[in-house]
Amino acid sequence: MEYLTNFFLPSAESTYAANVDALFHFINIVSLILLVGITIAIVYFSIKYRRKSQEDTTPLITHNTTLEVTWTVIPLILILIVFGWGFNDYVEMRTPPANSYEVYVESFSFGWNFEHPNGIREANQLTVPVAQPVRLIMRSRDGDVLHSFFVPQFRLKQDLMPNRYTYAWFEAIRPGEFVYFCTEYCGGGHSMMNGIVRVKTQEDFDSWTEEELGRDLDALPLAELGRLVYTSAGCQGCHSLDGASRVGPTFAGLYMRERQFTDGSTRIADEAYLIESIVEPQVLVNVGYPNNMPNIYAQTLSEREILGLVEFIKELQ
Amino acid sequence: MSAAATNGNTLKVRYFDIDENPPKNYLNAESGLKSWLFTVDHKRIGLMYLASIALFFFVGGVLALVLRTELFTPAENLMNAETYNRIFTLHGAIMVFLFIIPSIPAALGNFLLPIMLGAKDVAFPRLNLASFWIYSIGALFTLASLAVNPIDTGWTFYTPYSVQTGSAVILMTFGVFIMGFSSILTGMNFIVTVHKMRAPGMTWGRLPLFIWAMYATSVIQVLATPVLAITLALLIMERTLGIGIFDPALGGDPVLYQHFFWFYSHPAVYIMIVPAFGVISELIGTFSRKTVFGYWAIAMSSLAIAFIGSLVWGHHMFVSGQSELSTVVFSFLTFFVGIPTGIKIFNWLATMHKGSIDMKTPMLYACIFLFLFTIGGVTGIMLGAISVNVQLHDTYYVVAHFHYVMMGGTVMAFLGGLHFWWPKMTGKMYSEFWGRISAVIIFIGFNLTFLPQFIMGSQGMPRRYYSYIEQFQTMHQLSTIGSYVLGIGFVIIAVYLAHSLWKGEKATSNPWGARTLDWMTSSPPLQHNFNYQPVVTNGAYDYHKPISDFTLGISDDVYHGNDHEGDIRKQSAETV
Amino acid sequence: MSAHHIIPLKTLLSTTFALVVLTVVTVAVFYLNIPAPFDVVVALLLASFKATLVAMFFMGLYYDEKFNTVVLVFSLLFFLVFVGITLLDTNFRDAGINVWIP
Amino acid sequence: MAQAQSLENAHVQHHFRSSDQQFSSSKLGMWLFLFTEVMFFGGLFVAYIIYRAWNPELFTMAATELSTVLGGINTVVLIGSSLTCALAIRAAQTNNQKMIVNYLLVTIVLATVFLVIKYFEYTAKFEVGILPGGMYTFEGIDHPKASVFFSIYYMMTGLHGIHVIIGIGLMIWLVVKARAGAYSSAYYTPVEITGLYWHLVDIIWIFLFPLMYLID
Ligand code: HEA
Ligand code: HEA
Ligand code: HEC
Ligand code: CUA
Ligand SMILES: [Cu+2]
Repeated sequence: MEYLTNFFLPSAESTYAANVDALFHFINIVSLILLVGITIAIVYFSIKYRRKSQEDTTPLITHNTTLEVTWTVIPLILILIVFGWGFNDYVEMRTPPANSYEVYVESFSFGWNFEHPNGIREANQLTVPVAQPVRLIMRSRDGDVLHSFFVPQFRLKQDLMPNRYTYAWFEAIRPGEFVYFCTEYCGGGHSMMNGIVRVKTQEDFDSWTEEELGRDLDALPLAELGRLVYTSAGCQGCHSLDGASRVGPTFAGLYMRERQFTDGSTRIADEAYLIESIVEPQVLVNVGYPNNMPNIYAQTLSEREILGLVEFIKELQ
Repeated sequence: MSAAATNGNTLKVRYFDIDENPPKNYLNAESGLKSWLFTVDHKRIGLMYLASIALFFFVGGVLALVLRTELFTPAENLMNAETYNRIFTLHGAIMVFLFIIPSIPAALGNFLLPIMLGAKDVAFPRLNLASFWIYSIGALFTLASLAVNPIDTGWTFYTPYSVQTGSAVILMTFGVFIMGFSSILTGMNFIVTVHKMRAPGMTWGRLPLFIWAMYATSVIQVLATPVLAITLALLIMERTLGIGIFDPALGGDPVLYQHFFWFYSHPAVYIMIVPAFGVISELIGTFSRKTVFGYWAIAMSSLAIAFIGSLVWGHHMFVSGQSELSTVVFSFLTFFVGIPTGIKIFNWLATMHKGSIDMKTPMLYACIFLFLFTIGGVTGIMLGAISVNVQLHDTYYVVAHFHYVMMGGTVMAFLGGLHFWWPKMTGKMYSEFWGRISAVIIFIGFNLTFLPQFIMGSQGMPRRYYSYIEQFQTMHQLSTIGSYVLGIGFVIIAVYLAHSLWKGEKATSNPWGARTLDWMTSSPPLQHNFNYQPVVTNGAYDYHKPISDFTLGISDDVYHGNDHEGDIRKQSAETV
Repeated sequence: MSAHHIIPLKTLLSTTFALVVLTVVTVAVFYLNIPAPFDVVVALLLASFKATLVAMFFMGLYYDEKFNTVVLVFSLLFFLVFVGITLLDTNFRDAGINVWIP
Repeated sequence: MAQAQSLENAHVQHHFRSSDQQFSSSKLGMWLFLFTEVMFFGGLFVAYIIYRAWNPELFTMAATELSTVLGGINTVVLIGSSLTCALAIRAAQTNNQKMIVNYLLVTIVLATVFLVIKYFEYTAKFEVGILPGGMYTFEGIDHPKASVFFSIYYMMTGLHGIHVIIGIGLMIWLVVKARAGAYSSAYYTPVEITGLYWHLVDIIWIFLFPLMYLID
C-alpha cells in the first residue's frame, strides 16, 4: 500500500489525506477487478467463440432478467459505498476545527499574498506551524480572474473568486516544504503561479514570527526592498530574472537597453522609463508582448517601493 | 409474391433481390460540385460532414502533437506560454465543437438513419442541408478567430478571464453559437424522422440499436444545446455591453457562468458517447452474428443516460465555490450514470458469449473500445467521489479521463463504424491487414500517451500548464512519445483508406452478413436508398432467420399509387 | 385526421376573453400587495394558467397528437430541473456543510 | 376524394408517403423547435430567478421604473394578435382565402403596435440613463446591482422583441404566399407552424409581464 501510494499519489501530509487516499485505492482496486474481468471475458470469448466457418449459426438468446438485475444491483451497491465514503471525508474536509489558525489568502495574476492574523504578510510562500489546523480565507483581487489554491500533498484544492470569499483548511502532520500550484486557468502566467507552503515546528514558527515582526522595511536599502516587492507584488509571475521571456520581458539586462514599442517608437530603458512602465504600463507597449500588465501599481505600491524596484532592476546587469 | 398475413388486413409484399451492381448509385447519379454542395440527399450530406470532421480531426490532432512536443521538457521548447494557451484552447475547441459532436451523429448518423429506418430521406432534407451549411459558417467564424487573434481561454470560456482577455473570444464563441443551431436542427430532424418515417412494420422494438442511440442523442441535442446558445450569447453581451450577469467586476457571478456552461457541456459528453454506444451495438451484433443480448436494456439505457446525464453537470464544479449542498447532490447523482452504462457493457459481453466472433477490423475496434472506455468510465466514477475529486480536479488525471472516454471511447467507435460502413459508403473494401495493424498501433500509442497522465495527474500535475516542475518529466516524455505513435497509426489509416478508393476491391452489398436494412441495398446505395418500400417483419438482429426474410418490400409505384397508404402504414406497423 | 381539427370559433373567442380577464386579474392582484413570497406564487399561477389556455386552444394541443403535449411538458420539466438544481447552489452558499450534520 | 387527394399530394415531397405524414412531421418538428425556444429563454429565466432570489429588494425597487400600464396594454395586444393568428389558420382550414390574408395583416399590425409601445418604453429609459450593463448611468435606484436588473430586463425583452420581429417577417412572407392562393384546407402547414411560433412568443410575454412589471 505504501508503495502504491507513493507511486500514484504524492506523500500524504495533512490529517485528512490518508482518508482520501484510502478511497482512491478502494476505487482503483474495484475498477481494476472490473476491468480485468471485462478484458478476460473479451479475450476468452473472442478465442473460444471465434468464427469457424461462414455457415456458423448461433443460439437465440434474447435476454435474461436475473443477469440483468445482477449487473444493475452490484454496481448500485458499489456506487452507494463510494458516495457515502466520499461524502464522509468531504464533510471533514469542509469543517475546520474551531481553534484554527486563520490566514487570509489573496490571489492575483500571477501571484499570491498571505496575511497572518498578527499582520505578517508573505508573498508566494506561506509559513504555518505543524499540527495546528490552519483555515484559509481566500479571495481573488478585485477585478482579477479566478485562481485555485492546490497543495497536492495536503489533498487540498479550492477556487478563489474576486467577488466573494471561499474557505479551506488543513492540518499539516510533518514539518517540511510543500509545493502549491494554481489550478484554475488564469492566463499567461498560470503555470508560473506556484509557491511553497513551509510547515515549521511550533518553535521555529515562533522565532520566524518574531523575526518577521521585528523587520523594519523602511530601513532596508532600496535594491533589497525592490527584491522583496518583486516577489510580493507578483512581478515574478510575468518577468524573469534569468533572461527567459514569460508573459512580459525579462528584467535581466533591461536597464539602459533600447526598447521598441508597438507604436513604432523606441526608447532607452533609463530610470524614468522604468518608473513610467510600472506606473502607466499601457502607454508604451513592447513589441512582441501583450498589453496586459496590470495597471494598478501606481495605487498599490508606495513611491519608495517603486524606486526600490527600479534600483533592483538596475542591479540586474 | 408473398403475403404477410395480418389479422383481417393483408399487405402484399414480395422478396426483392439486392441489386449488386446498379449502374446508378447516389455517388454517380449526379455529378459536379453543385450537385454536392446543394444536395438534399442525406447520404451526400453525411459524406460532406465526414470530410469536414476528418479535416478538423487532423487539425486538432496536429495541434495536439504540437502541445505534446512543447511538453517534452519543462523548459520553453517551441513556444511561450501565450502561444501554448492558444493552442490547447484551439485543440480542445476544435476537437469538441468541430469534430466530436458532429462526428458520429452528423456523418454516420445522416448517412445511415434513413436507410436503417427504410425511409428515402430524413424528414426535412432541406433543413438537413441547411444544418450542414450552418455548421460550415460556424466553422468559418471559428477559423476566422484563428486569423485575428486566437482565443486563449480554454474550451470552457470561463468568466471573468474570457471577458478580460484580449483574444478573439467573440468570434470564437459566435462560431460555436452558430454551430449549436446546426446541432439542434440535426437533432430535431432525427427525432421527427424516427417518429414519422419508419418503414411499414418497423416497430419501436425492431429499431436497430444505432437508431435508439441516435434518438437519445438527438433528445439531448435538442434539450441542452439552446442553453449553450444563450450562455454564449450572454458571454458575448458581457464583452460588448458589460451586462454584468457573469462578470464579477460588474456585479455578476462567475460560478453562475459555470452552471450555465456545464448544463450544456456535461450532457454534451453524452452527445459524444451515446452514438458511439450505438455503433458498438451494431458492430458486436454483426461480428458475433448473434441476436443482441438484452435489446431493450441497451435501448432504454441510452435514454436513461440521456436523462440522468442531464442532472449531474455540477460535478465539474466541486471546488469552484458552489454550495456544499449542491456539491453533495451532484456527486450523488453523478454515480448513477455508471449503472445504465454498465448495463450496456455487460450486455455486449453477453452478446459475444456463444457467438460466432469474427475479429475483423471493426470488431477489433469494438473490443478496444470496451477496454478503453471502461477505464475512462471508472475513472469518471473516481472523479465523481467528492473527496478524491478535490485532489484530482484540474489535473492531468482529468485530462486522461476525458481522453479515455472521448478518444478511447468515441473515436475508437467512430473508427470501428467508419471501417464497418466504409464498403457501404464508398463501395470499396479496404485492406484488412493494414486495418488490424493500425488498430494495434493506435491502441498501443493511445495507452502510452494517456496512462502516464493518470499517474502524473494524481501526483498533482495541474492541467493547462505549459511548463512544469521536473518531477513530472519522465511521465510527460512517455506521453509525448505515445502521441507520436498515435500519429503514425493515423497516417497509416489515412493511406490505406485513400488507397482503397483507387485500388480497393469492389464491395458486395452485405460483406459482413448483417441484418439491418442498410445492408439490404447495394453498396454504394441507390440514390433513393431502395427500389422498393421496405417492409419489416423481423427484429434488427434476428440472426437465426434467413437473410431473405430481410428483403421484403412493396414496389414503390404500387405503394405510392395506393389510396390508403396512411392506413397501411398503421396496420403493418402494428400487425405485420 | 385529428391533427387537422378545426377549432370552433366560440372556443377561440372565449379563450381570448378568459385571457384578457386573467390579465386584468393579474394586475389587480398586484395592487392588492400580497406579502412577499406569495405574490410571486400567485402571479406565476395566473401566468401558467394563461399559458395553458394558449397552448391548449390557440396552439391546438387539446386536439392534437398527445406526443406534442409530451414534448411541451418535458421541456418545462427540464427547465425546472435547471432552475431547481442551480438554486441548490445559489441559495445555500453560506449554509456550509453543516446543513448535513444534525 | 380522389380530387382532394391529388390536390393534397401536389405539396407532398417525394420522401413522404402522404400529406398527412408530412403535416404531422412538420408539426412535430415545430414543437421540438419550440422546445428549444423554451430552453433558450429558459436560460434567461434562470438568471432572472437567481438574481431575484439574491436581491429581492432590488427587484422591487427597480420594477417601479417600469410602466405597468404600457406592459398591460402590450399583454392585451399580444393576446389579440394570438387570436387573429388562430383565426387565420381557421380561415385556411375553411378555405377562406381572403380572410387568411386579412387576419394575418391584423396580426402584423398588432405585432407592430407591440413594438412601437416597446420602443417608447425603451427610449424613455434610455433618456434617464437606464441603459444595459456598462452604459448604465441612472442614479434613481440606490442599489449596487441596479444595472444587473436592467441588463436582465433588456436581455429578456430584447430577445423577445427579436422574436416578434422575426414573427412579423414570417407573417409578411405568409401574406405574400397567401395572396397567391398557396394555402387552403388541403395545405396550410406554413400558416399552422408560424402560428405555433407566434403563440409561443405570446406565452413568453405572458410570463415576462408579471415577472418584470408587477413586483412589489
Ligand atoms: C465522451 C465524453 C465523456 C464521457 C462519456 C464521460 C463520462 C463520465 N464522466 Fe467525464 N468528462 C469529460 C468527458 C466525458 N466524461 C470531459 C471532456 C471532462 C472534462 C472537461 C473539462 O474540464 O475540460 C470530464 C470531466 C469529468 C468530471 C470532472 C472532473 C473535474 O474537472 O474535476 C467528472 C466528475 O465527476 C466526470 C465524471 C464522469 C462520469 C461519472 C462518467 C460516466 O458517464 C462514466 C460511466 C461509465 C462507467 C462507470 C464504466 C462502465 C461501467 C461498468 C463497467 C459497470 C460498473 C460500474 C460501476 C461499479 C460504477 N467527468
Ligand atoms: C475529441 C476530443 C479530443 C481528442 C480526440 C483529443 C486528442 C488528443 N489530445 Fe486532447 N484535449 C481535448 C479533446 C481531445 N483531445 C480537450 C477538450 C482538451 C482540453 C482543452 C482545454 O483545457 O481547454 C484537451 C487537452 C489536451 C491536453 C492537455 C493540455 C493542457 O491541459 O495543457 C493534451 C496534452 O497532452 C492533449 C493531447 C491530445 C493528444 C496527444 C491527442 C491525440 O489523441 C491526437 C491524435 C490525433 C492525431 C495525431 C491526428 C491525426 C494525424 C494524422 C491523420 C496525420 C499525422 C500527423 C502528422 C504527420 C503531423 N489534449
Ligand atoms: C500580467 C503580467 C504582468 C505583471 C504581473 C507585471 N508585468 Fe510588467 N510587463 C508585462 C508585459 C506583458 C510587459 C510588456 C508590455 C508593455 O511594455 O506594456 C511588461 C513590461 C514591463 C516593463 C517594461 C519592460 C521593457 O522591457 O520595456 C517594466 C519595467 C515592468 N513591466 C515592470 C513590472 C513590475 C515592476 C511589476 C510588478 C510590480 C510588473 N511589471 C508586473 C506584464 C506584467
Ligand atoms: Cu492563477 Cu492559474
Ligand atoms: Cu461531466
